[in-house]
Amino acid sequence: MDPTDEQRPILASQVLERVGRDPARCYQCGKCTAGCPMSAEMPIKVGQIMRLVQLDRRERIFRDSSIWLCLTCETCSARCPMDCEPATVLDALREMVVQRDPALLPVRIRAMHQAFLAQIRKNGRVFEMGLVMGYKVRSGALMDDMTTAPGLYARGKLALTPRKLRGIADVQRIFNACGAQVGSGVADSLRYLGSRR
Amino acid sequence: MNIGYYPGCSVHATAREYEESLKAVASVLDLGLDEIPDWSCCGASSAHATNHLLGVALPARNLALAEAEEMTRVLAPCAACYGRLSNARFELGRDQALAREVGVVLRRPFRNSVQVVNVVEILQELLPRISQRTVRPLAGLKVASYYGCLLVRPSKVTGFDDPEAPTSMEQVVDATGAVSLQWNKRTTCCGAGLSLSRLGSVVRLGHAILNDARASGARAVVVACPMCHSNLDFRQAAINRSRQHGAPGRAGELPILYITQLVGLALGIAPSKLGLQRHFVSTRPLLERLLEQQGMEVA
Amino acid sequence: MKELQDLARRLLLEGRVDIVIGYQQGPRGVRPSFVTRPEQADALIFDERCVHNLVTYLSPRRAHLAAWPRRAVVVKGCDTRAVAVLLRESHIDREDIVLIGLRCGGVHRSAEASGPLTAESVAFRCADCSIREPELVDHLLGDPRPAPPGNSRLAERIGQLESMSHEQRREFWNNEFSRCIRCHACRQVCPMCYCERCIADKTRPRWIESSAHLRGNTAWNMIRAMHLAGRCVGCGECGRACPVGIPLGLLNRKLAMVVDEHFDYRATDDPEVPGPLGSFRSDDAEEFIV
Amino acid sequence: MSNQAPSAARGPSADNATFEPRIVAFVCNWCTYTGADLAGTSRIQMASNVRILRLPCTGRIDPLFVMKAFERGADGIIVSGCHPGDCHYIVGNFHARRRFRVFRELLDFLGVDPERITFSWVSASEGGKWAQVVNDTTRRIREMGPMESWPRASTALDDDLHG
Amino acid sequence: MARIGVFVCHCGENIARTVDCARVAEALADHPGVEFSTDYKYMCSDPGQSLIKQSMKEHRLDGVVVASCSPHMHEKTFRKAVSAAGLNPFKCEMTNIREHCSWIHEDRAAATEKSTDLVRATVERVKYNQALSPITIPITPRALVIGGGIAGIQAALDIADAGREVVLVEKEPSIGGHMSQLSETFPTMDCSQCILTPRMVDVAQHPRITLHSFSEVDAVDGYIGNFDITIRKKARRVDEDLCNSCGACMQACPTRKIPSEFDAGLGTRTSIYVPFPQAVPNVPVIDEPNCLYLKSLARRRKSKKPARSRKPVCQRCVKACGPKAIDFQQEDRLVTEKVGAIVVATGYRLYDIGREQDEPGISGYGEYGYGKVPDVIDGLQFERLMSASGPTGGELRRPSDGKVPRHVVFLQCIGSRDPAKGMEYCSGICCMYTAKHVLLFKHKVHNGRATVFYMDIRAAGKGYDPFTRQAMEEPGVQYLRGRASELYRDGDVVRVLGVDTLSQEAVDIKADLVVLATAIRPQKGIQDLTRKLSVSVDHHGFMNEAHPKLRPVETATAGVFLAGACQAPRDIPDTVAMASAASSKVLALLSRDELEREPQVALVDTANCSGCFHCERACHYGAIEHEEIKDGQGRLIRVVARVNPGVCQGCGSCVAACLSNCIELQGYTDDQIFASIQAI
Repeated sequence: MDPTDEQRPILASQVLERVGRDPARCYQCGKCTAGCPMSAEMPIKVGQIMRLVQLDRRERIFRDSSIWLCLTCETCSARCPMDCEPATVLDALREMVVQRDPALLPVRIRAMHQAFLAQIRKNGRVFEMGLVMGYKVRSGALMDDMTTAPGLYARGKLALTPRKLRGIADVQRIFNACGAQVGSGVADSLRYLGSRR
Repeated sequence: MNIGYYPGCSVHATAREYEESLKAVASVLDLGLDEIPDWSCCGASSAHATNHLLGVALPARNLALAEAEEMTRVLAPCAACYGRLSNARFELGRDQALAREVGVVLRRPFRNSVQVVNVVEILQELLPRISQRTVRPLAGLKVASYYGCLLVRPSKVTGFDDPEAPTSMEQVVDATGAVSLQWNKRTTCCGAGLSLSRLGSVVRLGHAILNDARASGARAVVVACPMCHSNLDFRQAAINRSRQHGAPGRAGELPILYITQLVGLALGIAPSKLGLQRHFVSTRPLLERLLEQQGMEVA
Repeated sequence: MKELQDLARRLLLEGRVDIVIGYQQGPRGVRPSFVTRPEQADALIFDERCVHNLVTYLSPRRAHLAAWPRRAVVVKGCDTRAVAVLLRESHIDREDIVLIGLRCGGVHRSAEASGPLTAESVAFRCADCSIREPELVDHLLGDPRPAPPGNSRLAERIGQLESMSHEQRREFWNNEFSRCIRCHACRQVCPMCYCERCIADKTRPRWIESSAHLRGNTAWNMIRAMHLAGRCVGCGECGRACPVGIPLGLLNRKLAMVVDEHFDYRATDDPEVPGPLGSFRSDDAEEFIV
Repeated sequence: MSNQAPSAARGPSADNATFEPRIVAFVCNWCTYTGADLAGTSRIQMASNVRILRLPCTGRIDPLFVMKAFERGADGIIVSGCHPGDCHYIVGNFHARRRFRVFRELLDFLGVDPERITFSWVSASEGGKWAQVVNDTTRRIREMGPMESWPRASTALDDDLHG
Repeated sequence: MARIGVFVCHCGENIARTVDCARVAEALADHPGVEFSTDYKYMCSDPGQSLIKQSMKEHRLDGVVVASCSPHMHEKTFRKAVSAAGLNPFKCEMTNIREHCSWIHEDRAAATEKSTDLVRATVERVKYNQALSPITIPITPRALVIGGGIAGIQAALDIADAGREVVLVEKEPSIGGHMSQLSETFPTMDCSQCILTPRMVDVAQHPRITLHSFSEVDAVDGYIGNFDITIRKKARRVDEDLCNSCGACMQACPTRKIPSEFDAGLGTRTSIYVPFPQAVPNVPVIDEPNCLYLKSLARRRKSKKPARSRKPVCQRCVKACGPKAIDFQQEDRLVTEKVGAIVVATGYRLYDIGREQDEPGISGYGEYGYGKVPDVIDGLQFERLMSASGPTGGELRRPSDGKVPRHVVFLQCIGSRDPAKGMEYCSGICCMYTAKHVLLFKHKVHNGRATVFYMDIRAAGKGYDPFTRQAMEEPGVQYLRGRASELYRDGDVVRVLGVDTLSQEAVDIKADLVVLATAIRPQKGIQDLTRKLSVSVDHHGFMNEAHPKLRPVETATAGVFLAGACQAPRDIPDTVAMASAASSKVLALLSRDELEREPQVALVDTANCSGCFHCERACHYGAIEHEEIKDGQGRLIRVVARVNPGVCQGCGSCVAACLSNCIELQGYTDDQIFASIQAI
């Protein structure tokens, strides 16, 4: 047994195992934070998150909304001198939260993902009217944006009925399999998210 | 030339004009689009943000369907779909274990042989034809090309253009006779991922982008992504209303065109066939000026 | 035939060469012919029984030929690859030799065969015949012939062996090698075996035991295969010469496949192509190295 | 002249339960030998089955050595030198790499499990890696059992062995 | 029968703790050919060595095996002792039972058995050891120095001052290197040219230095003590002997807008030029691609039209030149020089943040605009802007509009420590020169602001840390820890987006000028030279020293030494120290008439060589020669291989390549190896 294995903070090695990127390589140059379009809004900036992963401070990360504000625009990954791919590391962290403690998701973001995935699971494709309605119901933000729907409709941009796929069984099998394969996966967390509403 | 076609969910709804203009342009340029039969959503971006395997398996289903139809290349006009399909292809190529796992989930043979291309890439290939068939050069139209994130990043996945200093979109713009402007926010994210759930962020980011485009003298912004379009067009009213980040643009509304619409105009396709009437920010003043120059009337 | 005889006669008459090495009818089938006088030239023949690789007589090691330093030799397309190796290894001087190329449609496995060439009777080396019109030769005689019938028996036998377990393969080769009588006919007939003193004859130290015993036999056949890796042109003469019938061609062919797969080298008639062992690429694959 | 054959000393009765493989390592002087020195100065413990023979460079290592070591009772072999680009003699290891690629395939074809030979690059600073190579090889050969298929030297033929 | 002595060392407790040394000695006592076998506490000690010598005499030993530590440690010690006792030193061998046995095992029985095996193998080997004598090679007492920067200048002067001749080759028109471009030097702030130019003049005037400027090494043949160097003297087109350095030609030249290399592209020069006023030699050179006359010649040659009797284009320099020194007919010339030692001092170049497409694995900084933003410059350009001899006469004026910048941003680690761009190493000097830049800037622009983005401050030299502290504490100077993410032009400023990672505060600076401390890289095309010299390079292209600690200025190729930044990024003090170290190595070599080398070289058994020359292809050093064997009448019988012992490095690759094993590597003969395999 390599003794260094035991010394490696557990969170960093979990991330490495999940996505093949090693947060331990980060040397805190801050280039990710400096280029991140969401830095101004994140309570914990992306560079700090990398450091907190190294320090194994998972509570700080998971109980904060920052990882959910990531736009996955990949600017940080493109510029990281150490090729750490912070965006990929954040993917891994979000996945960990979804699987282990979905209650920690910010409510609107949870609603959005939930509505989105439910759409795909049900129809195989995203039917935007359904998505918007699903999101609003789940997030409680009933009145936001309502003014725009008629505008969309007027421009022929809203389909009111979903089209269904022939291979919808395929898609549903993928959902089940992915859920089953990664432990308490999406299927479970979706159910969990649903019950929390 | 024929190519596989993956429309993606949004072009059938909010981004209808994108598909309309793409199809119109394709037919003028003799590009056949073979739609992948029974395609499904790529999962962007909720799938990969929450479940790594799902984020690969959903796009992989579509690549497998395309492979079954013996397609070698698939065009994904939506930049997000393009990103997810490219990423699935990349991940399956480098991670054997993942490929096996996905193979089990898909329950169909899959060699990962299909290439994924975006709209700019295909238009770039067709540049000679565009120049040749341009009947209504957009001379003098100052345009800011906006790449956003997913066309060029992560570059090892997409392998398309230079992630920090791309030029492909400008090349296409130049072929239409329009003038590409130098500006700074070409690859800065518009915030699409939070479009629904965090309007404030979207407004802040959109503001910076539109202001920089205006400052460069642009009369229009050209995009190749339904989400960029929706954030800059559909949300532009909200962006322009906000005063939190400096004064709103004096020039007021800035039309946001799909690159296919721009090319379509140059090819002489009627604006209505390009869906230009479907925008929230009216394209009419722009069209009027353009056609006036050429001594024509707005259709 | 006449063309060949005339050329040989002319070369000798004009004093261009001291000897013409070709083929003639022997008491049992075709045998090599050593023509030193113009009037003997009429004995020369060429047909599908001319299986021998006469390039072996170009080597300076053939002491009995030392009296005739300038030699003409009859070669088939495949034989020119052996000439290329000898040139590459500075072993012959191109000016000293005249190569008489004959267009070939394949040869039998045995010089004593008769009848038409069939997929059954054709020599293994003809299976991948690639040099139909040899360029390295000074003269090219004969009419174009159809390509030889192919066979894949050698490759199939290698495949069979590879599908066995290590133990089975070991048993197979122990069985073969234990029959070796160390007559060194394989070495004698091989155009590439030209060492002044063979490693097998080295006594201080004696790396390869000289008595005909499985251990020394294994060492000998293994090291011989190593020494031919990337040099063997697959003429199969060693296997043909072996009096106890050890399938030596299998070993050589296997290593030819190895150097092809890993170093992109195939026996060629171009003497400028460097041998695969003695050259390298800094990015040669090394997955077997930890 | 006579030699004491160590294989004979160990005896033919070695069964797998008590089997301690005999492994000969051919290593280059500059990288691996020095790396093994470093393992020593760092007191990294490892299996004691490996006997090192020092050569100037992997380029000097002839397949004859491996063959002879097998004849003389080795159950496993290690061939180790400098990483590509680090060769003290610039390219010796590149030549060796090709030679051993062919030799390995030949052994395999002759029915010798190539797993009995470890090829490795161990630099002068990789004491830990050397220990790992030694331990991995020893463990693997121990599992494979004694090398029985190779015709070993016997006393009857010893006179023929040298000179 | 051999008479070998075996001496097993306890190394105090180091070996004896795990190895039963007495038993090992005992086991070997009965081994055939062993005459005497014993063990002792410290073999390397004086009494230990006396024990060996004493026993050698008593038992008339003809071979010695010392079982103790690594031969890398004490082989020399014991061979010397054996030699002192009257036996050829190569009859002594060591067995390593410490590093390779006692220190890595705990099981006493196993370690003892292993030690016995190892010693037995050595005993068998020693039976075949031959008495060897060192090879002597005559030495040409001259040195070649490649590169005329401060490293080459220092090495050349040191060697020449000690009385040996030096050939100095410089590829540029003048010596001086990067140091001549610097304004001041850290941490003492001496004027760089003031301390350098006297040394350049010393080189020019030194009776024992032959300077080939505007020249390159074309070929290197031979070996230590006896190198044959072919030098390509590029066509200067101005006769060095006739020219009187009056400068009239440059006055006359009509092309005046050519970017000056010396001013890092910020100033201009003519196409006949001396790089800078203090150049050595102070003789102009004509720049072929830019000279109007030479361009017209090339055009005419290209169009292949018959030469019309047109008036020659330009040639104003010819008319202006009093002594008629300009010679357009001049072509490249090859000269050869014989030397005994070589110092490589080729220095460095700066990483270019544009796309370095010619370099696999190296990429540019798109996020910083690929070097296309005019007011983003590198450190060397800043030096030129600060230098009194620079394009602005020492006034700090930015390239875009000539304005004096009020706010300058310095970015450190550009390329350095950035594996994603292809360079993971620290360039070593940037922390210091950036601090220097900050101080120089504050000196010239008193109320200016400077912001420095740094990663870690590395200032370990003498007086270095106080120097960087001084810069940090200067009013108006802010050191921020972090890398900037993006640079872009915004009107007449450069926007710098960054973050101070210590406070996590984002910063968005409107800078007037940005200075990038770009990475130090090896000279372009250096691999061409290292191939000629058989010197290996690391994967960045820096040359490899023979041993990182104990032989830092030697290379693996005997007779070739390294000085300065060709080996790794270095500052001036380190470079000069290294150059002097290399010269002392050269002088030690050249102080003798003959050279003794370890006799570990290959030897061909010509009687059995069949002349296939597989060995030649395996030899990287070109040590295999062709030897003609002739009969009594002088007729050629055959050509065989011969090893030139002066060139042979003793790797043995030829031996393994020889199919009939008729090459022996002395010290590692087939007999020796065979014997040890038999016994182990």
